[in-house]
This record gives sequence, structure tokens and C-alpha cells, in this order.
Amino acid sequence: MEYTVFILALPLAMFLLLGLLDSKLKPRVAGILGTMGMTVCTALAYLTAYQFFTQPRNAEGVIPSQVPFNVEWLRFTEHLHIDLGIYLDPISVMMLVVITTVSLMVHIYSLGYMHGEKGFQRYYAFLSLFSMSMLGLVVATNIFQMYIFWELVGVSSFLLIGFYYTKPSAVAASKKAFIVTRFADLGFLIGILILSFFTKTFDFATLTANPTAIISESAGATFLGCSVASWALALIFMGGAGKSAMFPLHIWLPDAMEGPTPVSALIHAATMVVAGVYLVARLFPVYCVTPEVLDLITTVGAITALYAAIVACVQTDIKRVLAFSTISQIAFMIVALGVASDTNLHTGLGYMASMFHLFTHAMFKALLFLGAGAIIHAVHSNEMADMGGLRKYMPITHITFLIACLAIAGIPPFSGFFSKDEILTAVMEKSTFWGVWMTVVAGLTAFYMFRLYFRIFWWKDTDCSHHTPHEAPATMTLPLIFLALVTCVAGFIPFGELVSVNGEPYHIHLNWSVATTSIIVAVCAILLATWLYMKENKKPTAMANATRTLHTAAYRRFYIDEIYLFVTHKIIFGLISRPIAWFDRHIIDGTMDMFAHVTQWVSARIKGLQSGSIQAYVWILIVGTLLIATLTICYCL
Amino acid sequence: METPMIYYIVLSLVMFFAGVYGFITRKNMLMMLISIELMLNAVDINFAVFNRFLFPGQMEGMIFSIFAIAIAAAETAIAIAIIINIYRHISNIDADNLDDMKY
Amino acid sequence: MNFLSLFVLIPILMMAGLAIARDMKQIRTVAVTFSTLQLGLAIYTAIKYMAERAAGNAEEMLFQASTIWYEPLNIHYAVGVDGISIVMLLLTAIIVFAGVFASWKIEPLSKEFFLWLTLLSIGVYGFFISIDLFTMFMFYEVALIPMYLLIGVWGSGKKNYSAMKLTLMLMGGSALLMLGILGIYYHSAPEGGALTMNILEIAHNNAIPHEWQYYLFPLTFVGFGILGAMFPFHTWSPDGHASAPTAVSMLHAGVLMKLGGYGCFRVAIYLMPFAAQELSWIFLILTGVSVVYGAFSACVQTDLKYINAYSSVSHCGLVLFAILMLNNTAMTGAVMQMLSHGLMTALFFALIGMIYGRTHTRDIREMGGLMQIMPFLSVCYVIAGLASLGLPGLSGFVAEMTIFVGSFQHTDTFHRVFTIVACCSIVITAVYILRVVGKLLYGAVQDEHHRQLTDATWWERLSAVTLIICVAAIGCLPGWISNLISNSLNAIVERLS
Amino acid sequence: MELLPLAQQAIFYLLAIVIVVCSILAVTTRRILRAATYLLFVLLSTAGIYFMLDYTFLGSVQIAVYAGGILVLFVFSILLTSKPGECTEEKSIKQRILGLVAAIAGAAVCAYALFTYKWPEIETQEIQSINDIGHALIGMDKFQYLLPFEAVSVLLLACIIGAIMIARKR
Amino acid sequence: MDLSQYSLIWEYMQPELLLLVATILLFFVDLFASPRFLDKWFSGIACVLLAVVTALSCIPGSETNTLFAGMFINTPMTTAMKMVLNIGTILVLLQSHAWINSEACRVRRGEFYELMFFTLFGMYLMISAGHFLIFFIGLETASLPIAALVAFNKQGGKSYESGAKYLFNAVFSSAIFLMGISFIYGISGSLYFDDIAATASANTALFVVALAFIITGIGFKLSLVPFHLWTADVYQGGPTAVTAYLSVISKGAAAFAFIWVLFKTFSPAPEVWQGILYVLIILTITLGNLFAIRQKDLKRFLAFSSISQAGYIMLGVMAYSAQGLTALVYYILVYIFSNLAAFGVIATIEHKTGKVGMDDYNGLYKTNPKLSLAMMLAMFSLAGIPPFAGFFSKFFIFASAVNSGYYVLVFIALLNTIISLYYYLLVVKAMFINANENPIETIKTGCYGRTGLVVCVAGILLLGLASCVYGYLSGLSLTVGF
Repeated sequence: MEYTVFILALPLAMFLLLGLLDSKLKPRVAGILGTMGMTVCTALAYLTAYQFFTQPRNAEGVIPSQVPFNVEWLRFTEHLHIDLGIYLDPISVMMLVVITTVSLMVHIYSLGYMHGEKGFQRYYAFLSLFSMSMLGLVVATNIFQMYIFWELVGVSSFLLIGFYYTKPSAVAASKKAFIVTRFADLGFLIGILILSFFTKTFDFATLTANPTAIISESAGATFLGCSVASWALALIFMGGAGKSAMFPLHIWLPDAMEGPTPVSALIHAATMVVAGVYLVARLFPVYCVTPEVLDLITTVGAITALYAAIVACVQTDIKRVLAFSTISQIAFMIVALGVASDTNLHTGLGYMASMFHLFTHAMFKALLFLGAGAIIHAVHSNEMADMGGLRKYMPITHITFLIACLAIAGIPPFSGFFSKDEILTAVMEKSTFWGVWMTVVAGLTAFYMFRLYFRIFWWKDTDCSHHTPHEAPATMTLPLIFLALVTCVAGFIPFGELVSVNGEPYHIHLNWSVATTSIIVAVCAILLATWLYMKENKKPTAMANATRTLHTAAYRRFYIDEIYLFVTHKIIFGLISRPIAWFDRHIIDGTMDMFAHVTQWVSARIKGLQSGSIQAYVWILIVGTLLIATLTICYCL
Repeated sequence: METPMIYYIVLSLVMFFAGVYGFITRKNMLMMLISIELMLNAVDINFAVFNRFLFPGQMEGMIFSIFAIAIAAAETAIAIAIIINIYRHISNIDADNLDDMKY
Repeated sequence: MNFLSLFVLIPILMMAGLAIARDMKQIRTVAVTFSTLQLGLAIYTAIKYMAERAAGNAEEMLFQASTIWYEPLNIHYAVGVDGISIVMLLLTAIIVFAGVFASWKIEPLSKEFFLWLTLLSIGVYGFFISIDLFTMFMFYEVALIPMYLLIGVWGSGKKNYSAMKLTLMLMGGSALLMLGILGIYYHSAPEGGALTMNILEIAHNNAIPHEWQYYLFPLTFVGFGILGAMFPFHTWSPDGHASAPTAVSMLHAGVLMKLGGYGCFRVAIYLMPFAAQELSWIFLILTGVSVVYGAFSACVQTDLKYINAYSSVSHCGLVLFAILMLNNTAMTGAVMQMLSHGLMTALFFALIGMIYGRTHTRDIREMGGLMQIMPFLSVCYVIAGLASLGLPGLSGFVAEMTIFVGSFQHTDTFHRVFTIVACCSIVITAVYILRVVGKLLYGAVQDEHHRQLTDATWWERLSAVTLIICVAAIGCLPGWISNLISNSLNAIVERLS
Repeated sequence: MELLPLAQQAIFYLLAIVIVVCSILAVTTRRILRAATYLLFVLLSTAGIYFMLDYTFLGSVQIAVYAGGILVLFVFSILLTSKPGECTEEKSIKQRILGLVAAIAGAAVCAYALFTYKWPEIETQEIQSINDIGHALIGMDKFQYLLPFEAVSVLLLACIIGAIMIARKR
Repeated sequence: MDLSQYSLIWEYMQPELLLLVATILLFFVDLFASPRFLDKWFSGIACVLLAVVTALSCIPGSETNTLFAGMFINTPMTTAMKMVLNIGTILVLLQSHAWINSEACRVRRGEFYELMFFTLFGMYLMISAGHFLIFFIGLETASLPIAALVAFNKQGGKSYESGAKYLFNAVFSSAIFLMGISFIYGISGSLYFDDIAATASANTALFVVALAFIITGIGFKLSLVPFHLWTADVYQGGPTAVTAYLSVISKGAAAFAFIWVLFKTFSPAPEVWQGILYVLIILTITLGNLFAIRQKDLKRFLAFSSISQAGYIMLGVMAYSAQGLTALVYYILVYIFSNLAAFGVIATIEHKTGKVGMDDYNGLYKTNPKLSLAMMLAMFSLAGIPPFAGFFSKFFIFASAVNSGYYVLVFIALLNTIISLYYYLLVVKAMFINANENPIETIKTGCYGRTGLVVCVAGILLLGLASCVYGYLSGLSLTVGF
């Protein structure tokens, strides 16, 4: 399957082509070129998936993973070397499909959405760069390759968020996104360093084949009461948490919505943000040897899920709502991974569930974003207040959006129901507490999604005197329709057959008690939303007023951003950087200058020696001589 | 020679350092020159005395004294020429007036 | 006559050519011709070197030649290269090449400017090809002094102060160095043996008594470290770079500061492995501080050149930091970092110079939205910034990762903690780089007058593109260069163990 | 000169007193002509010491060159550069004290050195004749001084040229 | 007295005798030639005569000869030193041509050259002395006529003040020097260097005092701190040619004589004088530098620079080895070229414009690029910047001191090089960087002056790179036993 190399090479070539030629290319040509490249890429990915999943299973019933391509890129030590290669196993192939699909949709969609924008060519170049990086990330054969592409997706994300670089908020958001994830990557890097030092390898295959290596190699080594292995894995998870916007590193994601909406769909909903989930899944066998880290992952995920869901309930910017919903959904996946305690098919159910949810979520969340994009395109605003009653003007968008909402709310038969159900089952099996917790979150999800839905499409009839919203062009609706279809059918894919924690096929069967509960909760939430938001009324305001403190806090995202702002500006800049800069200029540099000043000063003070008087000279001469004589007599004799 | 050598040496020391004192404290350059003569003269005594009391077999010290006297004369000649030169320029020979260049 | 001497000879001929050149056109012709020649020679040397190595030549240094110079002191004019020198020579040639184009329109006294610049490059080339302590030191100082005039005459801002400070501080370093070198020389051979200045022989003799190493190591290390902008002797760097003209900043930050790192390890560590191991912790603390401290300082600067200068402090601190880790991987990383930092900082300074030449300010508060006005320069700046913050695919990443992985191979907590501290710099670097990118290039145009400004001219483009290509080439294909370096380091690392 | 030890001692003390007193007076008096006169006494007394030590030739040279030549030169230049009866100003008291300190300290250091030195005891006495002196001045062997003799002539010539050059008006 | 002795004298004392002959020839030329002939050729004749003397007599042989029972010593190294001094003197004469032939000085031209030659003769004696009497006569011959030369300028200026300062300091220090010699005589009963070394008992207070007095006497000529105070005033006021002569030739000869006296005479107690010198060197270098940084008058500035240079020269004495001797002579040679290049420029500009202030040199490069370059090379060489000769001489002199174990001393000296670099760069800065509304106009240097400068610049550029000079000196110094 050597052709898989082209899945990476093609977008890279597109990036270089579009990036270097830039404005020398007509925007249209650039868009079409990029889309065609992506189309080929998608085709190749599907081909790969087909070939991969249809290949014979081995004796254990596992689909054997493959490394069709691997070259040594940089050698550090005898054991440690970065390879660049392609590693195909169920999850990476699954990811290939997800990424190429969503990316292609976004490419097509953008032809319409970005039409006439300044820097259209640049936009496609960046999209290609992102696709390449993301694809490279998922097929990485070793953790360092992953890190490389991890950084690259980070920078593509930075570039795309800052696409409207004249807009200060976009610039700030791009900076924030990059720096926060960079900070998380620091943890990732240190984690890699620790892990690789003890296991003497970066290679995923080797790492997962012998997951206990780190325990045996680092035997006894502890730091602050935790074993080195725990630290390493926790730090690696920190990297993942940063990319996947887990609490408290989530702050960049809502702001990242400053980028063009298709970009949000691609990067900040479907693909890049799940990199953290993917990372944990990739190293899952290793995580299994440190249950305390898995517990940490569960906790972080659960808190994030609830937090994001609550915040999402009160946001008024539709993209923000979607962003928090994304955070919350990713948290679901993370929790699922956290509760999967080993590689047994049943106790490790969470693994499969997580991947499944990743897959379905990518589709419907992309759909949501693209739909939101279409809406924004139509009304030129992100604010709910500017919307309402759009169902009449934008039927296709409306329907597809509704499908997506139902999917995310977990209403059967849409895909979200199946994957979320698996997650809740897995969580429930592990711990009832987290199970109930996550069910509540699922309810909240349904609530805020339908709040969003109703506020956009129902609520009131827009005043259309000056501007009539109209349905998006075909380039934009086609992807919507396609993704809606996928959302409808994806739940019936026998996902467990293909992806499971140990590779053996797993038959998904609904746990009806859990499923029923979640459906009931979701429906209740939807009804509540319907009651509140179907028609324009005063109830929401009244409720908000009734819970003013909570509402405001949630609206301000529980002041996490303010805390960050305080830490960065007041502490990092104000208490560290500025004092250091001052210290450098005045103390260190001052010391150096002081040498010069002291020299000058001494020089000025002793000028009197050279008084110009012969007799003074002679006096100094004779006294000098006598001193020399006396001192020498004292010291030498 | 009943008078011990050290007496002579002390005598020369007194003369020498009287010269030093004079050189440092006299304003008139000719008086500084006089002080120098005292110092040189003291050294001559030293040579002669050492020669006589310690190394009477040769006359290195005495000869040195003779040469020293000759050189002192040369020094004086040059010095007086320079003093006169100064007198031409500033109409006095006060050493304190020679401090235009300093620091 | 060994062909390595051409590295010194070509610039000398260049000076002669410049001296007889009459107008700007001739000056440029001479400069371009000879700098291209140098580049060609550097590439030729690299290829020849690799061919020799491939053919199985296992000598520590290749193309050695030695002519007796000062017989009473056994001083030779001795040359030879290993992988590390090769890398440094390439770097120098590239930056000189780019520097010539970056100073295409230098005014006034362009002839003198190029003459001094060439003298500087003589020193640098000579330093890298020398394997005799004396000639090495001589070339080292040759490289330092033209800085004074280059900054003083063609600089900007408080140039007199900066030029003087830079020169004096670096001379302070070379004062320590001279003592160190003399000390090494007089202990270079076992009792009764012939004293020598030849680095290889000294290393081979291994005769420097341990108690002497305790004195000589700090002398040489600090001596070179000052040029390598080691905390707390780095303060010449911000002022100096800020005042220097473009090509000089490029050459100085790009190449000259590397003399420090190169010297630290070729002289201090290679010749005194015992003290290196015993005392490395002191300098590790200093350089570790340097790395973070420089980065933090850069965060709040407002002058573009100051930002880059502090960033250099941080990056060069990393070089010394890695050298002190005393293992093959980290030292390989150090050399790669020298190369990478050399290229990208040269790129930075070139771009800053070009921007300054247009806007006449370097204060980021007075500029903004340059991306709209001069897209080419801005894109280059972003690329340089990304290289600086260690984006994979550009040279910074490979260097830093090699350093971090190498440094982490130590098993004790001290080294690890400092490695982690140094790692933190990648975040801080991102902060200040993005701050500049955000303020300078993105956002709205701050000063309406800037709208009339033009984008880069062809020579500026050539200069920047050359550097970018190199940065990207190393970033994408680091394997060959890493092998080149790490093979040459084996001998040194063996001595350390 | 063969003198009784007692008389010799007496003469020594007399000369010593004259030398000490006149030296000090020469450097403390404010009238320059007097200073020159005191110097003359010192020089003559010194010649007396030389005679006492049986260095008659040296004594003669002392009188001839110093008292005869140099002092006359002094007197001429004094008359040339100062008005009769003029007193020179004193330096400030601080400077005089500094000078005194330097002089006394110097004397003390030298005296310490000279007194702590163990001088050898030598009894034999040889008297060199004027002949010996003559030979010594033109001989080339050890303790003979042809070379200095010639060299000092060059020195004197140079000084004469220099002095004339400086002293003449143009 | 047999005649063979006289032939030996002729053979071994050739430099001295030829120099005297040359002086006499000069005397007669001055006396009998027509004024117009003299205006044109007198300097040339003097230079040629000195060059001939050098060529005929100052080529070092290979053996050590003594005359007058050890009173006069002629070794290859002393001959080499005489050659160095001759070269320097020729350069000074070349540079002084324009000035000495000016209207004001022309009448005293003959005397100028004769006194110059006489002082050179005195230095020869100092260098070759084997007896303190010869040494003393040499010392006086080398300093008394210089006092007359310093007071040479009669119209305006401060020449007379400088002359007096020089003379009074000189006679005072020579009195102290004599006192020291008298003590030495008292100790050893002989003034032959060899005898003193053989008989002196080093560990007595008297010996130390004598040593201190003798160091004072020679230190005055070398302008070591604290005997240096006359230097700046004399350099500033004296005619530039004489200042140049004082700063390099007189100092060089004194340094060599100093090392000779210490090595030969005081070899029983090296640790005593090394201890004294240790302190003196630190003081000299540091104070010289500290004063130099605040000077605005270039001649005065160079005076302090030369004081600190003297400190560096003394490092070679400290080394107390053949290597130290070599480094010292080499240093002096390089120093002659560097300092004379600086003085050559100053003399040219002073002669044409009367300006010697550092501020007057602002923007000199614009109008007089060649002079500025020469000056810059001189400054760099003095500061010890490679590839100029000064770097090599500094390196070798430090090497010799380090070889003898004086690490700390060398360290202090090295730290001082930073200060010295600062003030040397100030001059460079003035010429190249500082702006000036009305810089010194373009000056056309005369043929003699230009030759002098070119030779100096060539020396600065080549002396270091051509290792043969140092190698040659090193070979010569090995013939001196330690």
C-alpha cells in the first residue's frame, strides 16, 4: 500500500504550489486545484480503508497493522531516532477517512463560502498544509513523528485562525490558540523525553507491544510521590488535553472561532481537536499500565464535559455554542478512554466507544459548523439575536442542521445516539457516579443544541426589510447534504468490528437500560428547549434573571479566561518578564557599565597626582622609592 | 682612623636628605639646583668613605667620585642653561609657575 | 598549500579587489563574485569531506596541513576540518553571501564597509579552519575588531556606546582567553615533552594536570562564552545588535556568536575533559538561566532588534547549555543549533534591516499591519519566526529536539531539571515571536505613511530567500548534517568518558 | 696628612658641624645668594673631609670644579635672574612638612639599612699616589678607567652643545 | 699597553666609534656646507650616515666580547638592540625633517642632529655597560642632552616648561640612582656587574635599599609609576620629534639596559626585584591607563599610553629568561614602529596645522584617509589587535611571563588591555566616526615624512606575520646565559 505516501505528499505538494505561487494564481484556479488534490487524496484514503479493512485477519482475529513506508529522518542516539513513516492500523485508517472526508467537504464548501475573499489562494494553501499535517499526525509510526505533525497542525491552526489578520480579535485568538497549545505541547515533549528515555524507543509498535517496559525500566523512580511512568503519561496527556481543549486548557478553542467558519469545522470541530483523544488512544496500552493516569483522564474529561455543557447553554454567539459543544463532546471521548481500564474487549469498551464517537462526532459537528457557516454567510452575524425564523429562507441548511442536532442530542437512529450510548455504557460499567454525571451532560447537550437550533430557525421572524437571507450556493449545500447523509447512516456502521481495543471484532449491542435513560433525558431536554425557545418569549430572560449569578458566570465562562489573562499579563509579563528585562538592563548591564563608570570615576579622582608641579612629582618619586624599599625590607627579609 | 666610618655616612645622609628637603620645598629653581648639588656631593662622600674604609686596596670609589663631580658639572651647565631659558620666557625662575601642563 | 587556506586567501583577494574598485558597481561585482566563490568553496569542501569520509578516512580531522610559523614557541599555521568546522564554514559562507546582498545599498563609504566586512569574514573563516591555538586565537580577534568600526560608522541609534561596549566586553573575553590559551600551552605536554599549540596534539597528549584544568577551563569557557552571549556576560549583545547595520548584525549574530560556542567546545571541553565534567554544573546553571532569562526578556522588548538580540541570548544559551551536556546527541544538537540559529537570526536581522530601511523605526508599537504593505518581507518574517520557535520542517526544531533528547539522556535530577527548564523556553519563545508577528505584521496599519512603502527589491529577496531555503533544507533533511556532526563528535565524547 | 687621632677627630667634628649646619641653612634660607654661600661652605668642608681621608686629588678636584667652577656659575646666574636682596617666597607649611617627612623618612630608611649592615673590619691601609690615579684613568685593565674617561668627555661635549643651544637667544 | 688592545677596541666598539665619527662628520657638514645645500640634504645625510653606521656595525655577530676588563660588553643581543635603536632613530629623523627645516628651527638644526646622535651614543653605552660608571655616564649622556632637546622650541609653546620638568626630574633621580650605586659599592667593593653579582649579599636591608634606588633611577627613564609623573608634561610640551624619540628610543634603551642590569647584577636576588617589579608593573599599567582615558591632547595621551606600554615591556623583565629577553626586544621593536607611526601622523598634522587635540581629529578620515589609516593601524597595533604586529609582541611578552608562572600578573595586565583598547579606540572613533563641520584640511606629506610613515606601517603589518624577526631575536637571546 505504498500509495499511502501520496495521501501525505499530495496535500504537501498542493501547499507548496499554492503557497509559492500565491497571488500569481487565479483564486478560482487555486480553489479548484486544492479541491482536486483533496479529492484524489480522499479517494486514496478510501481505497486504503477498503484494502485495509478487507484484508484477512490473523489468527487472533486482529486486522494486522501495516507499515507501508518508513524512513529514518533524524538519529539521536543508538536507540532513539525519529522516523517518518506511515503506520496503518484500524484507528489510523479510520482517522484517514474522517480527515479526508471532512477536509474534502470543507474544501468544496469553501469554494462558495470564501468566494471573493482576499487571500483565497493562501487560504487553500493553508488548508492543504493542515490536511497534510493532520494526516501525518494520524499515520505517525512513532511518537516523535506525531509530535512533529502535532506542531504542524498547531501552526496551521494558528495561520488559519489568523486568516483575517487585519482583525485584532482574530490575531489575538490565533496567538492564544498557539500559545496555549504550545504550553500543553511542552508537557507532551517532556513526557516524550521521559517515556523515550526509559523505553529506549519512540516507536508506537514497540511501545504498545511491550507497554510495561516503562514500568520495569523506571522501576522505583518516583517524583513527587508518583512514579515516573505516571508522570510521563500524564504529561503526554497534557499535550493531548491542550490540543483537545480539555479543562483548563480549553480557553483557546472558543476564541479560535475567529477563523473562517469552514476552518472551524475542519480543525476545531472534526479533526485537530480530537488529536488528543487520538493520542491517548494510540498509546492506550501504555496508559493501561498506569490506572491512576486513566483516572485523571476520566476526571478531567468529566469536569470538562459538564463545564462546557453548562457554558454552552448560555452563549449567544452560535459558533461559541458549537465550540463549547465540541469541547463537551471531546470530553465524552476522553472520559470514555479514561474508563477503559485495560485491553479486554469488555472492560475496554470505552476505547471503542471513544473512537466511534470521534468518528460520528466529526461528521455531525462538521455538519453543524458548516451549517452555521451557511447561516453566518446569510445573515453576516454570529449572534443569535440577529437570527430567528431562518427555516423559511434556508431549508436545506435547516434540515441538515436539525439532523445534526438530533445526532448530537443522541436521538436514534442518528449516529450520535449509537456512539454516545456506547460511551455511557462504558462509563456506567466503570462507575455509576460518572455514569450519572455524563448522562446529565448528555441531557444538557440536547438542551443547548436545541436552544441553538430554535434560536436560529424559529424564535422569531426576522425583519427582512433590508436584507433577505437566502440559501447558500450549491458548493456549500452539497457538503451539508453529504454530511447529513453520513450522519444518518454512520450509526449503523459495524464500528466495533473494525475498531476495538485489542483489534478483535466486537459486536456493538445496545445496553437498553442506559440507552433508554439517555433517550428520555435527551427528549426531556429537547422538550424543555422547545418550550423555552420555540417562540419568542420572556421565559429565557426571566430564567436568566432568576439565576443571575450562575448565568453571568456561565456566560463569562466561569472567568477562566480572566484568570488566564491575570496569569499571563500580571504574572508572566508583569511579575516575571518585565522585572527580568529591568534587571537585565539595570542590574546586569548596569554592572557592566559600572565597571566603565568606576574606571572613569577613579580616573577623574586621581588626576590630582599629575599636578604639574615638579616638586610634587619629585616628592611622589622619593616617597615611592622609600615605600618600595620599606615594603621590600618588610616582606622579603 | 679613629672616627668610625658610620659617622661619615651619617654626615652624608644628612647632607643628602637636606638636599631632598630643599629640592622639594624651595621655590626658586636655582635653589633647587643647589639642593641637587648637596645630594650629589653627599653621594661623593659616600663613595670616598666606602673606598677608604672598606676597600682601601683600590680606588674605584674615589674615581667614581671624580667622575660624579664632572657629571655634576655637566648637569649644572645644562640646568642653568634651561633656567636661563625659562627666565627669558616668564621672567622669573619660580618652579611653581611651571604648571601649565597638568592632569 | 592546503586548499583550506583558500578560505583565508579568497577574502584577502576580495579585499584587494575592493581596494582597487572604483565605483559602487565594481564594488558590488567584486563582493558578489568573491562571496559566491566562498560559498562554492565551502560547498566543495563539504562534498570533498563527505567523500573522504565515505571512502573510509577515519582521521579526526581531514585535510590537515601544518607549516611552522613561530618556531621558538612551536606555533604552527595549522589547518584541518572535521564535520563541525565544515558546518560552520558552510554557515559562514551562506551568511556572507546573503549579507552582501543585504547591504546592496550601503551608504556612505560602501567600499570601506565591504573591506571591514571582509576582514571580519577572514577572521571567522580562519578561526574555523585553524587547529592551532595561536592562529585560532589570532583569527578570533581579527574577527572582533572590525565590529567596532562597522557599528560605529554605519550603525544607528546609540552606536558609539554600543560599539564600544561590544568591543570592550568581547575583548574582555579574549583577555581571559589569552591567559587560558597560554596556560594550556604551557601544560600541553607531559614533563619534558615538546610544548605545542596544536589542538589535536594537546588532546592526544592529555597532559594538562587536573588542578590546572580547574583554572583553565573556566577561563577559556567564559572567554568564549562571552562571545556566545552567556549570562551574565550577554549585555553587549542587545545593544550591539540593535545599533549594528544589517549585514553586520547578520554576520555577528549569525556567525560571530558561533565562534563562542565552537571555541567553548573545541578548546575548553575538548582539551580539558576532566574539568569539563567537574565544572560543567556551574555553567549549566548559567546557561540554563540564559535560555529562559533571554526569552523572558525578549517578551517585553519593543525594539525589533532587541527582541531578536534577547532571543539570540536565549538560543545561544541553549547552544552552550547543550555543549555542557557532554554527550554526543546534545552536542550534535548544539552544533545544529549554532547552524540553525545562525541562519535564522541572520534572516531575522536581514528582514529587520529591510523593514527599518523602509519605516525608519524599529519600535513595534509604531508599526502594524505590514503584511498588507510588504507581504514578501512579512511572510519571510513569519517563516523566520516559526523557525525560531521551533516549527518542525524548519531548522530550529531539529536542533532543539536533538538538544532536548540528548540532554535528557543524563540520569541525574540536576541535569533533568535544567533540561526541563530549558524546554520551557519553547513556550516563551512562542510568546514573544507571536507577539511581534501579531503587532508588527498583523492587525491594522498603524502609520498611514507606511502605506506608500514598497515591498522587497530583488537583492533583498535573494538575500532572504537564500537563508530561508537553507533553514528549510536543514529542517526537512537534517539527517546528513546530524550524521556529519555526530561522527565528528565521537572523538570528543570518547575523551569525556 | 698625619694628624693626631684626637686632632683628627676634632677636625672631623668641626667639619661635620659645618656641613650639617650649612646644608640645613642652604636649604632653608630665603635669600638665594646666602644659600649659594652656605653651599660653598659645604663644598669646602667636603673637600676637607676628602683631605682627611687622604684623597688629596679628589679634594683638589672638589675645590677646583665645585667651589671654583660650579659655584661661580651659580653666582652668575643668580645675579642674572634675581634682584639683589630679594627674598624668595616660602612654600606653604603643608608642603614644607611633606618635604620634611619625605626627607626624614628617607634618612631613616637609609640609616636603618646602613646601621643594620655588618660592615667588614679592615685594618690595612694603602695610600695611592697621584701616579696611580693617573694610570688608573688611562688604563684598560681592571679598575682602570680609560673608557669612562673618554665617555665622559663625550658627555661634556654634548652638554656644552646642549647648554649653548638652549642658552643662546635665537 | 699593547696595540692589539686598540684593534680589539676598534673591532668590538664599532657601533660607538662609528657613531662618533658620524657625529663629527655631521658637525663638519653643518659647519661648512652652504645653507641651501643643508636645507635640502642635511636630514638625508644624517639618515644615511646613521644607516651606514647600522649597516657597517650593528649586524649582530655570534659571540660575546668584553673590553676593558669587563667594563664594556658586546653581545649579539646588545648589537641587535643597537640596530633596533638605530632604525627607530632613522625613522624619527625622517619624520622630523619637515619640522626641523621650518623657519623657526632651521638655525638649530645642526645641534638637533648632533644631540640626537650623542644621546644615541649614551644609550649604546648604557646597553653595553659592564660597569656602573659606564652605565651612569651612558644614562646621563642619554638624558641630559635630551633635556636640551625637549626645550628646543623657543617660539611659543611649553617647550621650556617641559625642558625644566625633564631636567629636574632627571637630575633628582640620577642623584638617587647614584646613592644606590654608592650603597652597592659599599656592599661589594666593585662596580663591575660581574663582581657585584658574585659578591653581593642579597638579603640585607642595604642591598634592598640600593636596589630600590637603582630601580628608581632607571624607572625614571622608563617612566614606571611612581617615577612617571614628568612623562606627560614633557611629552606634551616637547617638540613632537623629540617626544617620539623619548617615547620609543630612550624608553627602549632604558628597558633593555634595565633588564641587563637586573639580569647581570642582581641575579643573586631575582625574587626581590621581581617582587618590586610585580607591584610596579601593576601600578604602571593601571595608572597609565587610568590617566590615558581622560586625555584630550594626543601627545599627552600617547604619553600615558607609553607609560602603560612600559608596564607591558617590564613583563619581559619579570620573566627572567631568554624568552623574556627576546619578547622584550621584540616588543620594543614593534612598539617603535607602532608608536612612531602614531607620532609621524601627529607630527605631520601638528606641523601643518598646529592641532594636536583629539577633537581636532574628528572626521579626519574624510579629508586625510591615508593618515587616518596609518594612525588607526598604529592604534590597533598598540592595543594589540591582530593581525598587526602589536598583537604578536603582546602575546609573546605575556607568554614569557606566564612561562615564569606569573598568571595573576598577566591576568591583571590583560584586564588592562581592555581599558587601553578603549582609549585607543577613542582615537579611531574620532577619525572615523565623529562628525566634524570643519575637519583638518587635506595635508600633503613631504617625501621624508611619507617614507617614515610607510616604513612604520609596513613594520606594523609585517613584523608580526613575518616570524623570522622573532625567531632571529630568539636565536640571539639564547647566547645569553641565565
